[in-house]
Amino acid sequence: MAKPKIGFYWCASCGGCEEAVVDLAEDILAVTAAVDIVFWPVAMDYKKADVTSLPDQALTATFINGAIRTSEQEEMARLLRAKSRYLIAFGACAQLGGIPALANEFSREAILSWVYQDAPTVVNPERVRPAVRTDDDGRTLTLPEFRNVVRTLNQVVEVDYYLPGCPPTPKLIKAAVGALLEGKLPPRGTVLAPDVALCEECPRKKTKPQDLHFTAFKRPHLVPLDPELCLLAQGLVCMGPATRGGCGALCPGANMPCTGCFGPTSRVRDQGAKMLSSLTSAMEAKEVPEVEKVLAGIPDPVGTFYRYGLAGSLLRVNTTAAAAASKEAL
Amino acid sequence: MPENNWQPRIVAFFCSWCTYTAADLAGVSRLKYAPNIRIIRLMCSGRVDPQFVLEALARGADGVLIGGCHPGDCHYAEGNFKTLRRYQMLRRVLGAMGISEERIRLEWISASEGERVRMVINDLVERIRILGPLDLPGRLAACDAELGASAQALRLPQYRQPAADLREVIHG
Amino acid sequence: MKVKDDQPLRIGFYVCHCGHNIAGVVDCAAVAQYAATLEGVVLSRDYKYMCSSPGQELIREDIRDHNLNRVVVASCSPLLHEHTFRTAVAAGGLNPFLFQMVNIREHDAWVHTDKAAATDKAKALAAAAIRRVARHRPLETTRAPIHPDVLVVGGGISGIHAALTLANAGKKVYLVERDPSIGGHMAQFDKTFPTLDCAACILTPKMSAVRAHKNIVLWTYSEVAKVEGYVGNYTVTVRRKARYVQEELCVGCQECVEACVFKEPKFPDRFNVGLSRRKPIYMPFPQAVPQAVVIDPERCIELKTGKCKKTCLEACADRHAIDFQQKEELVQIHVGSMIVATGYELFDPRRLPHYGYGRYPDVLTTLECERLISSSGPTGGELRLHSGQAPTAVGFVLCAGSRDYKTNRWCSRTCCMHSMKLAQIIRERTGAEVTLFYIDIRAPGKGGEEFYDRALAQGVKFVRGRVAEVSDCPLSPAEQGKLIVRVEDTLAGMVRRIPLDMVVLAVGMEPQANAQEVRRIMNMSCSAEGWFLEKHPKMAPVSTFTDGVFIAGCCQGPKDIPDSIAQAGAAAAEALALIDAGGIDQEPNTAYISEEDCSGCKSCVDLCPYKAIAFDPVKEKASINAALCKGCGVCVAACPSGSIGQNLFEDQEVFEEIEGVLAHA
Amino acid sequence: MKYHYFPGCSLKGLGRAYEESLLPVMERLGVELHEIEDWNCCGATVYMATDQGNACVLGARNMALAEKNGAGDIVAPCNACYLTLNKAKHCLAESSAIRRNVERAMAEAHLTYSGNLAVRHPLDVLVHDVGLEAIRREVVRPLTKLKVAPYYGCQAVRPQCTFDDQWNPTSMDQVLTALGATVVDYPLKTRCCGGSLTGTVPEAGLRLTYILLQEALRRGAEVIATICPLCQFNLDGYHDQIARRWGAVRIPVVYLTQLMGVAFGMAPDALGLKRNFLPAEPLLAMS
Repeated sequence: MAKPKIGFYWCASCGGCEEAVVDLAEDILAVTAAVDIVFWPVAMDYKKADVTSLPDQALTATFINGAIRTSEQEEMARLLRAKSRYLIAFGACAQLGGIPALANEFSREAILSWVYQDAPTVVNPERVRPAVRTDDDGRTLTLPEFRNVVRTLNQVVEVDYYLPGCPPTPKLIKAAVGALLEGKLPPRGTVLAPDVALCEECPRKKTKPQDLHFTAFKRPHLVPLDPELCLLAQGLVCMGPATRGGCGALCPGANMPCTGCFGPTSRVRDQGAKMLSSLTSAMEAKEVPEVEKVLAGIPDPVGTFYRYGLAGSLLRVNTTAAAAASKEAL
Repeated sequence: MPENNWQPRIVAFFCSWCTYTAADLAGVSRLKYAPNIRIIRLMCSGRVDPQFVLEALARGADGVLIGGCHPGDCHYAEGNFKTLRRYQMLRRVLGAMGISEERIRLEWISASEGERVRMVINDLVERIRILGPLDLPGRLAACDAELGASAQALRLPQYRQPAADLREVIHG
Repeated sequence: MKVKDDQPLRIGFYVCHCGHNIAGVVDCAAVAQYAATLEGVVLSRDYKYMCSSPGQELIREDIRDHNLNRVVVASCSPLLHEHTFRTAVAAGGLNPFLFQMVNIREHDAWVHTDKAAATDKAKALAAAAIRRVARHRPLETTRAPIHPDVLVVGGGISGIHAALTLANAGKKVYLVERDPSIGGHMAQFDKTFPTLDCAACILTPKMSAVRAHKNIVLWTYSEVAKVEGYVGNYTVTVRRKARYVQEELCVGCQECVEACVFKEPKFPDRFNVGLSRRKPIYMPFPQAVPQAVVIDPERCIELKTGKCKKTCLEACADRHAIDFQQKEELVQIHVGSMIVATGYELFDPRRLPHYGYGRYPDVLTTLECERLISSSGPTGGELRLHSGQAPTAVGFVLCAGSRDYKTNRWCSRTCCMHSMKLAQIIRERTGAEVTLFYIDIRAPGKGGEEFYDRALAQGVKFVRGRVAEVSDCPLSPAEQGKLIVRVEDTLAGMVRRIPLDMVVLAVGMEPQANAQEVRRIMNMSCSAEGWFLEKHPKMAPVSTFTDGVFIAGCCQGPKDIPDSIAQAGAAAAEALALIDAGGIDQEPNTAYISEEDCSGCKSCVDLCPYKAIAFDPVKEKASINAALCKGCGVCVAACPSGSIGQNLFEDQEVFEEIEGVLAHA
Repeated sequence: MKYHYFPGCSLKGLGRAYEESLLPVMERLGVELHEIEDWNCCGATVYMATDQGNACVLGARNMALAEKNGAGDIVAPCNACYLTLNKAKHCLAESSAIRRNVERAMAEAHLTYSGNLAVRHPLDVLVHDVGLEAIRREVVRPLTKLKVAPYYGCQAVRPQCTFDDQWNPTSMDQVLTALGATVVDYPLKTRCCGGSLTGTVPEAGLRLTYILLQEALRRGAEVIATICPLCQFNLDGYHDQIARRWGAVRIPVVYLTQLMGVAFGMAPDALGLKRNFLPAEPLLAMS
């Protein structure tokens, strides 16, 4: 019978997730042997028509990576949803919002005025801005709408499975595709990674003391790091305890603290709040001034605790940004 | 802010040993305070998970009040110190997310300070009334209006998935 | 929505009128109607008195008739009647923890005036409880065993009576007293009101009974340093200060005091409130128990410099009771419950400079006056001015420092009777003119008014007005060399200047200076003024919020001797009830770690003040010992991967409450 | 040590001697007093009692003027000014209505009141900032045989006292001992001097003044030291009327700063001692 058709698409993403698929190296041959890749615009010259022409549910599975920022990405997400039996959010951006979602700390207007006017390297005296429709002597050029906020895939369409990671590791991808082919898939909505925190598989696990008390927080680039000792014990903010395992602790293995790209375990609603709670509970300081002094070691709490998860967090967006957006919407 | 009949809604997490008892004492003493507060009882202020505060705000609360025993009085020795540290960091996250730090408040109120419960609640309701509604659900809905008809409701990650079958799927 | 054991959810919801308390402000019927519309509610009633037996009976029958699997009662504070309703739910055959209370009295009806808002709030709180109870799971209480021994802290009359009551019931009692002898303030009194019988006559028999009782371990000159553990299983560390005298060997002959190098007593005697002197080695007071001397390390030359002839050693040659090598020692004991009876302190009238205490030697406190008229006092019971003569006119200034927002707001209940007692004794013995300056004479209860009449009959004068000033600035020859009291006589309607020889300040009671420290050691809380806080002022005056710790006597608030003894007996009875019950039901709110979810990140291990969380290095997983866990929930909130749950306070249950509270308007 | 100096009307009129002795003494002790430029009357307790809202405007203006030219506490020697300025500060901190009223008034005067300057009494400055040691060093002619009764009056210590014990203040006693004088134990040191009663209900006001003078004499004091122009005037100005009613109680009443000036070796005329009704110089020249 015909090989199952699968598709890849990328929205607000850096292309790293596509890289991860290519990183399957020779294993990709096994994948191509088993399936027909009918839509992969970043790798080959596929056109939107190749998908619209397909009947609904024709694609067995589509892997969408990248968050949703523009109207075009929304449209493609809805299109691929209609055409696929399984829609899989591939990577941290699609699952949680990823690095692009950090933009949700700022209003749409603040972002546009910085990029097109205020940034030091920008010379734009006439304050020209990209427009959705531009008429250029008889031709009309259109651009997709730049949405108020960055959204996760499941804030736009129904998502069946999530492949976490920035990017997801080849091992995870292989396992997911394997499960897909064998039809042995867990219930819809599952995150295809172990539901236990990273510490379980971290090589430095044994060196973490049981009575760790933080007297200061340090930045990774300012401290000579001991390759064996647990990074938290060295005063770094390592998100390992609040992040799913499954990546084989690549970052701690490379002498860098985990930054939480695999997202929270299923029992946690807000990864940032949980890590913040665990970290500050183990601090030594008792009086407010001392506490403030120690917390100053984490200059950007949102960037640290919500590096990948801002769009999927409970607050989702800066309230003033949301207010500005709603004003415009009125 | 237009003085419509908007009433601020404040969620309070009170520790059972001190602040909840003080609130009971305020009741027994018939002290009057604004009805805008909804008290949730926990065994210690140390049980207040920052997620609870964010959840309350995300669900439409205009302010959150955490009540605990005075430092050194905690029935469990140090629960309130952990609360203090979490609170100081959480305030900074809220500030960065555009939520005024006056909307959430940590107060030490012992079992005998019924009067203080009244004073703190009235003061907080008055300050929130001046700040105006936070109304996160409303703001996010307005923000999502651009999605048109298919605007998704607030997506909550799913819970308690059966991990077992997942394990052999991944590790094969 | 399905319940865990996947029967359909069948919630019974009850709104209590509490007579008029709730129904007066909250529209109970409307709340019941609203609740009926919520998911899972199959029965919704409002009833006049839920906590009454018919109310509880109603729950029992409804569970049976409507086969409810959840119950929610909206009434008063769970701290008051949660236990009552859980028992009712259990009586209906349902697990008592499939139940949730809603506080719409103390937190709603009693504190709000706007009826509509109060009813709305009641609906919101009801919605929260109904969504929460859906998530509840059946739980079992565990019984902690109770160690039969009891610790009594404080050897005043309350401590003595409590210790004797427990010892007579066959329990082993440790009585720890800070001073070298038991007896407390009562030992310093000459007579006691209203019967005027001699304090020593009724106190010393009890003190010697304590000494002689085989079940009582008496540790004087000792303090409680540390308390660990929980109800039924306390480990107490007691610091025994060095007395430098072997209690068992000393028979109290006091020859060593005679032989001491200090020929004359030089140091202020605390028992006589500084009115007399004592030597470095001294007997606390004649009827002291234990009847043994004590050496004051700050005053004794041998202990300070090591260069003394030690004549006291020779005097005690045959018994060798004196031992300069004695050291302070820390002793650990195990008890199941503790009674705190640490008593009170007198208000220091120096805080009222306009009464001239400390400036004029003939301005005394009631306790100093008590010592002067006591036969064992510094003047052998003769009331003398500092000049040596007998006073002809004595004045008592009542409410000195009391009922005054600048110093102590409360009334100490005993100073009026105490002053009238002293006035009658002075009138009898010296015939001096006695005037009492009062705001209100408070002589309540048995024999109180009669005592006041006796004072009047004996010619004690009463002037109604708070004394403004005591000074020695005369304005007429009659006032020369006298203490002039300026007072507004409110009944006569004029300001009067009354010359007197002696002025006695009826000072009130205050919490002990170290009350905050003792409170922290015993894990209790204090009232705003600093008295130890009882669980409930009316219904549980001798128990505290900490199970197994009881309080008695003036440490809980000012009271007279009969009330102190009554409370001591009550505290002993409650301790006995605890011991004889053999165990105490522990609230099942302990935390637990799900092994498969735990990543072994150890973030929780050191957060627990009770060391209940252990880390297994082999399995590399953390686990919680339910016996040690107190249920504070700090680790649950801190677990970064959400792998620690807490019975009765699960994350899901609290999230439901948050949603419920905000779902409604 | 730089301070803003708010003299108040009395120190330019009835109590000129207080200023004439205060300035040289403070200068000798290295204390710089910069008089607030264009200061206005503080309204005293009378205005504060009748119309608190507007009375605070007077006080606020003075403090705003001081704030305009730099930091530093305000020294208000006259007890009434000291009390009224502090009361204005208190009202402005407590009541938003009064604050709005003052802000409107300040705007018209192109001034801003922030209330961050402390209003202090010279006695407080002498004891806590200058220090007894520095005072003792300046003494040239110690007042050894002079028996002085310290009299604080009421407004410096009531309704609240920030720099001393309210019931039994001792700061002036310490300064007098530093000057070498023997301080008489005087329990009436904070008793009312009659205040404005001497003008309105003389028999009551003068009775209070008589009690103070008579008790000081009885306790062997040769001179009464005071720190308030109204107290000085009441105690010094009515000797003949008191003598007619209750008998003469002739004891001179001087300012503490005048005694300090004498002890520092300054000429009595320069200290305004001539302005006393009951001459005090023979007493001071003698010691």
